[in-house]
Order: sequence, then structure tokens, then C-alpha cells
Amino acid sequence: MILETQGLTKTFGKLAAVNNISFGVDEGEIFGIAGPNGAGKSTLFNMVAGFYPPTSGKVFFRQEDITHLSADKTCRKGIARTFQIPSTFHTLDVYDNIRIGATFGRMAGDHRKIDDWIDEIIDFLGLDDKKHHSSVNLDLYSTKVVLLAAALATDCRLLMLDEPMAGFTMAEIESYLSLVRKIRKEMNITVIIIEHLLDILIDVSDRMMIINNGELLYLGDPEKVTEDRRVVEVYLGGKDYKGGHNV
Amino acid sequence: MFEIKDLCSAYGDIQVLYNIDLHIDEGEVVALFGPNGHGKSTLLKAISAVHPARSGSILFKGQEIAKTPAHKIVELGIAYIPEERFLFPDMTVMENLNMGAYNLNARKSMAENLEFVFDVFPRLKERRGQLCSTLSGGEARMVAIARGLMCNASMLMVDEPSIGLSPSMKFAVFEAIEKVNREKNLTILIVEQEIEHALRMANRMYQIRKGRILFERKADEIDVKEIEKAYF
Amino acid sequence: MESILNALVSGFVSGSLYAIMALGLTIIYGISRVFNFGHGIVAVLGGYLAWTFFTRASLPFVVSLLFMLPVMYLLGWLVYRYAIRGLMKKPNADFSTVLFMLGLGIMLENIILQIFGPRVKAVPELVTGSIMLGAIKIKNHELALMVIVLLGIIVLTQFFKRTRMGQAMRAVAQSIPGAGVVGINIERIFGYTFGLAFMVTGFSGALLASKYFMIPHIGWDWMVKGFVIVAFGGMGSIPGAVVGALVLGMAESFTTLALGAVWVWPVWFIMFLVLLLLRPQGLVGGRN
Amino acid sequence: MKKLNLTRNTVILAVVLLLIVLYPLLGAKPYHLHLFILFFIWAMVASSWNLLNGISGINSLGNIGFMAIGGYGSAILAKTFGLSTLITIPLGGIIAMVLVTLFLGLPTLRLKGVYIALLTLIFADTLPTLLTQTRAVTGGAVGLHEIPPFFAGAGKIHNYYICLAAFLVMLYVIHRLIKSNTGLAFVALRDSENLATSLGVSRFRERLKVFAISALLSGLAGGFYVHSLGDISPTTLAIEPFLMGIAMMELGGIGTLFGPVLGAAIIVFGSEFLRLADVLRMTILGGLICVTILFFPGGLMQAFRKLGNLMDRRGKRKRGESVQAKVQSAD
Repeated sequence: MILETQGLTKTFGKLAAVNNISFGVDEGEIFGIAGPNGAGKSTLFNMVAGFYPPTSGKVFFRQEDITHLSADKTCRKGIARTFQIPSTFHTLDVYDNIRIGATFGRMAGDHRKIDDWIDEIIDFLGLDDKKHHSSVNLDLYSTKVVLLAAALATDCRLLMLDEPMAGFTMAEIESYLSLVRKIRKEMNITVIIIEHLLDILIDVSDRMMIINNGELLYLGDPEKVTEDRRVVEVYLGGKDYKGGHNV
Repeated sequence: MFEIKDLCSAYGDIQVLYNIDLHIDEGEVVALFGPNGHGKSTLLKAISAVHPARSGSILFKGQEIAKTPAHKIVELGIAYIPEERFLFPDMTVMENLNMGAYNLNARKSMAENLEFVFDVFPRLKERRGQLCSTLSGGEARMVAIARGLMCNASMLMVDEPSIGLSPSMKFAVFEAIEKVNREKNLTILIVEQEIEHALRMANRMYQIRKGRILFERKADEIDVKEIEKAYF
Repeated sequence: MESILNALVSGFVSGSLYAIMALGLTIIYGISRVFNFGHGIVAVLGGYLAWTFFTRASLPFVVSLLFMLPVMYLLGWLVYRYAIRGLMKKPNADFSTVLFMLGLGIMLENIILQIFGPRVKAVPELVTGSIMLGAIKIKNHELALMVIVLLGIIVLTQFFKRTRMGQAMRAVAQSIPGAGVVGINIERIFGYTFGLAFMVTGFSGALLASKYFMIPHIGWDWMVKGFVIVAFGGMGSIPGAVVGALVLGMAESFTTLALGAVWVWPVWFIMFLVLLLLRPQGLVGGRN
Repeated sequence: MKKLNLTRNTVILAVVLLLIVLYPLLGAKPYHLHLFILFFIWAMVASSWNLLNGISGINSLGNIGFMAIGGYGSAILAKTFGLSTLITIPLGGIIAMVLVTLFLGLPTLRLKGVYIALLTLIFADTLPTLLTQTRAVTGGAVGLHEIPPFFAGAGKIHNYYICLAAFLVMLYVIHRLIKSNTGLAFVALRDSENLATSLGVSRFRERLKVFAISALLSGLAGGFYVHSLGDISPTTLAIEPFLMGIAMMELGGIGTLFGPVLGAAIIVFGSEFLRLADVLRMTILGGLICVTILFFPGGLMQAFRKLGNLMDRRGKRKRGESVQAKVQSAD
């Protein structure tokens, strides 16, 4: 297992945004996470990536306890992530955006290799023609690919994508997904994706997790997710669902 | 009474709504279904001008309101109860309700509206002196709805009123909304994930997918299987 | 023992003056999140306006105070409407509003200097004489100031609690989207807020001038003190400003007693630093 | 296109530099030399200040204080202990660096936005009190006078070249810094702190670094200030120099390499013209800051760049190339 959480919990005031979630991700798989708005998906990402410490519980990355590492340190351990709101370093061009990942990520210190490495990433994601474009005026799809490139440039082993395909057209979703598959296959990077569109997630994931109200609802085979009674109830509502909280 | 034509909305570069057409008759309850992130909330935000639309027209009682600022929309009589609630945390329940009646029309009928609100949510009457930051999720949801009812609106837009509530709380909230429609004859546009609940009171429904209206059905034509299919 | 009691009293007097001075700052910040770096000059302007009405128009001082208020209100509203409103919509609004108010402050200060000259202006005491409380002598003027400040704070809190506009201001302070949803015109409220805050600040300036002395430049001193107080008590919180002012007023008078007046500022800096590290949200905890 | 632009700018720069280098030899009046010395020093202060506010987006209001620490440090070491300025100036800079990193760099790690502005302002505001309290060493409110020159017998013309050299070296160092990985990290944290840390940039390390470097450079500028002018007093920390520093950055163009230099030139030489306005000088300075922020938020550098782009576009059009290609290469 490349990533494992044990009883991960985060409370803001009285509200438990993430409540006692334990799950593991295997090396080399694509792992999907879904759930309604406010279910705690992004909070989960933020805890794993060291953006804020969990209230309780532990995070292990390659058998090492990284629960209390800060975000830049988890990055240098090999965890990269993207954010829901896609914003680049707006005063820098595409190349420099990627250079930051390469310079401060796991490659840090190895100056000779960095230039080649950046070119490799640019080539891998097909960003050659945009290399020296300003990163502000890019269209949504290119912005997200640039951010993906910056994350990959850190030489990560685990890539966490937070709703990467929101706002995409069908064609863009297809080509982004093929990038994700390529990353897994050719770079052998484990990928976790948060995504609203269940059908897409089912299609791309090896395993899936559904969370609701901060709690784990379903973990397992993507194909069977729509057959799970509780998942259907959360997504479509139902008379006899008893899983609510918060009152 | 209410009609939207060719409405488009976007956040920065991300277009969320494409050419939405929709209409609501007086006193009608219309439900809006669709997966998360497909533009339901954005549509309500566009109508209430909290996040104004890029283009298109919105007619309310014959008046074009697509370019009207948010505070005027409330004055005209459209109340918006956002999913995020946006209560005033350091004010009491009573003060929050008072703020609901901020516009001058609502000031006049405040006592009457307050009575109605307390009748619908007796629990709020007990808690009226309590700070909103100390309320439970369900109570906060009630305050949000009650605050929306205080502004003397003729049309109510409710975004996911049942999210994060226990089954009994959900039931109470839906009952309240039904009561509002029945007794005050308010026109209601409701976004809801709980299809079964929402369908019990809706006269009509729209299904949204990827920022477009997929189909429209009257209460007696609705096929739950069809809706479920549109989600997955 | 007597000197300690004296220090206590003077700490209380200056504390309450600092409190009303910090209020204008905390009102603007609390509601609009703009940090007014022209605060001190606004206070000085209030003092000079009151002085002008008093000496040039020969009005009683209390009446001149009342005449000054609407002028300050208008100034605040104009500053918001024609400068801050636009800046708040741009990126980096935090710092550009700071710089704008700084520039405006220096401009106003020098205009005041041109008109009134650099000499110290004497603002009269409200009441003369003094009373003895046991062994300590307290000036009647200082007592009057404390009463006025206390009344001022009560009026303001009631304004925020009871009036429609005051409630709307609090609503905007607590949740801008929430205020939008209930139909509050947020920009208009910001305009009123600037007007109100300038009014309170000008008022406090006139009071400060009557206790200490007034030259155009003194505003910067008042302002920086106001900053520490507001950040110390909790940005944007009215009780925070009052508590912060009293604590720092006490610290001031006791530091003066023990080490001498020049050490007040370093002591404040250290207190401020320690508090920021332990409780960045301030003593009472405003918005962070 | 980019190359052409660069050469044109390089030519302009080279000519300006040559004129500045030759100026004293062409029989300049001592007073004009004095103005230029002030310009070199202020350009150093504004450029090092810009590292914090412009390049790193940390809103410091305390750099005049950093400069004063460096200046006092060097002056006291030279005057009291008779050390060579070759040692005292660097030491002054280092003193400023250590104090600032300790008292501002570390505490601001937990602070954001306006709190940082507040703390740095209050830090600088505390210094005059401390100075008047330590009269024996710092000369109190009167300040220090007859501070030794750079070397025995150094005159205006020597000061001119020494400060020019220091300014050029500092500008080059800042230029290299901005281009280096460290500069990249500063900019990354400024543009998006979350994205930067997610890519491995350490907020802790970089923030301490930028405070240290900015304070060191401002402190060094303070050293050059005291040894070329001969005196320093708490009035250096008054509101006027403080506002001048801010006006320089804003006017010239915050966040650019040459912006603060340009701003320093405008303010230093412009102040001379403003002497005519006499008492209205400060009013105009304040007004200038307001107008710049309201109407030219990018400062003069941005205005120049826009003008340059416009001219380029015209030139291209004459040569019959497509505007489209131009726009792309300008990106």
C-alpha cells in the first residue's frame, strides 16, 4: 500500500468535516473518490497533503507516518496534488510554472538534471507549443494540464487530483482521462481522483470510495457502486435512509 | 409569472450554464434535479443576482430583472435561500429573522410574517435568543429558510434544504416548505437531491445535466427511473 | 501607593480616550476590511474643525463638536465613494487601500499645516476645576471626558444593536453573501460605514486634543497607537478596541511610572508581539 | 522580437550608464553630485524594499527602519571604535539582517496581510524611542554627526563613485536573485501560496530568507548613507522618508527590477523641482501616491511597457508582419 489513513478525523468547531475515515490506496492504481457537496473530500485531500493537521488519526505514505508533515515536506516525500480552483502562478510563463515543481519538489538540488526533466514533462504532456506562453491567458483545459505538469514535475509517486475535470467538455474529459491513464502506465504513478461525474469515475477507477457527511459510505469495486443501496440513496434520496447526522 | 430565456452563466473561463429556458407559473412548486456541479445552484445564483448571468433574459411579473442588482431582486419579491445558508453567526436567531425583513415592504408585515414563521418552526421560537453560531445544522437550516420567508417574497428559491439533515429533520423541513406553498400560495423553485421528497410536492420538474436542461416533466408524467438514469 | 493610584486613574483616562479613538478604526475594518492608514489625520482634522468652529465662529465648544460631525461624515462617504469603492474591487485591495489612505493622510496633514500653521492649538477643557477622591486629585475635565466616552460607546453599541442601519452594518461585517441574500445594498452600507467611522474618529480627535495637545503631525502618533490597540484587542471588534485601549492605557501609565515615558512604546511593541504570537486573533478575538 | 527589444533597451541603458559615469568628469556642480548620491542610496533602499513588497508580496512598512539600523550600526562602529568602513558597512548590514529576521521575520510567519504591515510599521516606529534612550552611543535626538567618510579625505566625487558602484552591484545582485531559484520561490509564494507549498516550496525558509536579504541590503544602503552624508538622526525615521520610499516603489512600478530605481530618480530629482512648491511639497507627494494607486496601479514601468508594445506593434505592421504573430511572441 502506498497510502494509508487510520481513523482520519477533522472537526471545524462542532462540525466533523471528516469523521473517522480509514482507507488504503495500492501502488499503481487509480483510486476514485466521490460524494455530495460538502462530504469532506477536499478536507481529506488537505489532511493527506499536509495543508492542515487532522484532529485525530494518522496518515501513512509508503509505511512512513506523515501525519504531521507540512505541505512542502509531503511534496518532497512524493505526494503531489492539484486544487479544485485552477490557478497558476499568474505572473510566470508556462515553463516557469513547471520549473517551480521541478526545482522544489523531489528533484530539488540536482541542478543539472532539472532542465532535461522539465523538457521531458513538457514533452510528455504535449505542452511544447505553449512553453513560453504567459500562464494567465490559457484556456481552462490548458491551465489544468499546466497544473498537472507542475505537479508531475515534483517527481511524485502519488498524484491527487481534486475535481480536475470540472467545467470540461466531453472531448476534453476524454483527453484528460487519457493523460491520467498515461501517467499511471508510463510513469507508474498512483493516482487519486475526486470527481463529481460518477460515470467517468467508474470508468477510470480501479477502486472507488464514496463518502457522505464526512463518513465512508462505500469502498470497493466501481462497477458495483450504482448497485449499492446506500449510495443510490445518498445520490437520489430515499425514504428509509438512516445515515444522517448533524442535528 | 416567471420566465427565463437563453440564460448563460460562467465563473471566469468556466461556463456553467448554457442557454437555459425555464418558466414557472404562479403558486407552482417546481423542482430542479441534476447531479452535483452541473449548474443547479448557479442557476439560482444567477436569478438572485448573487452571481449574475453572462447573458439571457429573466422576466419576473413581466419585468426584466437580468441586470437588476441583488438587493433590488429581494425587494421585488424573490427570496433566495442558499445551500450555504450564509447566516449571521454572531447575531441571535431573532436578529437574523429581523435582517430577513430588511427591505421596507417586509418591515410593514414583519409581525405577521414572524408569527407565521414561528408557527411553521416552533423550535425557532424557543431558540430566538440564541446566537446562530451555536445552533445545530438542522436548526441553522430552519433559520435560513425562516429568514427567507421574512422578506415578504412572492417567489421562494430553495437550494438543497435537506442536505446534511437527519431523516426526521428533513421531514420537518419539507413539511414546512409545503405549508408555505399551501398557506401563503408562494411560488417555489426548489433544488433537491432527495428526489422522492421533492416529487411529493412538486407540480413540475426540470432535469439539468452539464449546464443544460435535459427534459421537463409535469407531476403526472414523471418517471423516477428516467431521472435516476440522468444522474449516472 | 498614592502614585500607583494616580497611575491607575491616568491609565483609565487615557485608556478611555484611546478606546474612542480606536473605535473609528475598528468600525471600518470590521465592516469593510479596509485598514485605514489615514486614521490619525482624520482624527486631527476633526480636532481642527471643532477648533475652527470654536474660535472662528465663536460657537461654544460642545456646539462646535456637533457641527464638525456632519462634515466628517460627508468626508468619509466621499472617500469611500470616489476612491475606496474602486480599489476594493481590484486585486491586492488590502494593500492598495492602505497606500491610498496613507497618501491621502499625508496630503490632508499638509493641507492642515498650510491652513493652520505648525503651532500648537489649544482646545478648551469642557469643565474646569478638579475634585479630590481620597488622596488623588482628578480634573473635572477628565471625568467629563470619561463620561462622554462611556456615553459614546453606549450610543454606538445601541446603534449597532437597535437601528436598521446599524444592524445592516453588523450583517455585512458577519457575512457579505448573507447580507446580499437578505437584500442589503452592500456598497451603500460601506459608504455609511466610512461616514460613521470618520465621524467617530473626528469626534475622538477633538476629545484627544482637549486632553493632550494638537499639531497637524500628532495624527501619526495617535494612529499608530490606534493600530496597536485595535490589533491587540481584536481587529474589527468593538469590545476588543475598548479592552485593548484600557489594557494599553494602563500599561502606558505604569510604564511611565516605573521606567519613564519614553519606554511606553517599546513596552507596547513587546506586549503586541507577544500577544500576536500567542493569540493572533487579539485579546477579545475579532475577525482574523 | 524579444531579442530586438532587449538590444534596444540595452542600448538605452548603456548610454544612460555611460552618462552617469562620465557626469562628474564633465564638471558637475557639487550640489548635483550630492543629488546623484542621494539617488543612488534611495535607489538601493527602494530596490531592497521592493524585494519584500513587490517580489514577495509581503507588505512591509519598515524598511526605512532596516536602513536606519544599518546606518547607525556602521556609523557607531566607525566613529566609536575607529574601524574601517570596509568592515563597518557590511557589519551594519548584518546587524540589520539579524535584528529584522529575529523580530519581524519569525513573528510574521504566523501573520497575514495587514498584520504584517502593522508589525513592521510599529517596529520602525519603536526605533526613535530606543535611539533617544541610548544617547551615550547613538547621540539621542540630535543624532550622530561627523561620521567618518568612506576613507580619510574622501570627497564628493569619491562618494559619487563609491555609491554608484554600490548601487550597480546591488542592482545586479537583486537581478540575479530574482532570476535564481530563490527568486522563483518568492514569486511563487506571492502568486499562490497554496500552489507553491504543494509543489515543495517551504514558506518558512523562504520568508525568513526574504526578510534577511531585504534587511541586509537596506542596512547596507544605510551604511552608504551615513558615510557619504556624514550624519544620521531619528528624523531619518520620520514620516517623510518613509512616504518617499513607498512613493518610489509605487510610482516606478512595484515588483519590477527597474521600477524602484525609476521611482527613486523621479522622487529625488523631482523633489528638487518641488522645492519651488516649497511647503506644498509633501501635499504633492501624498497626492502623487493617491493618483498613482487610483489610476496607474502598475506604476510608470507598466505605462512604459504598454507604450513599448504599442511602438513594436506599429513597427511590425510597417514591415508587413501579422499582428497575430507579434502578440504571440510578446507573450
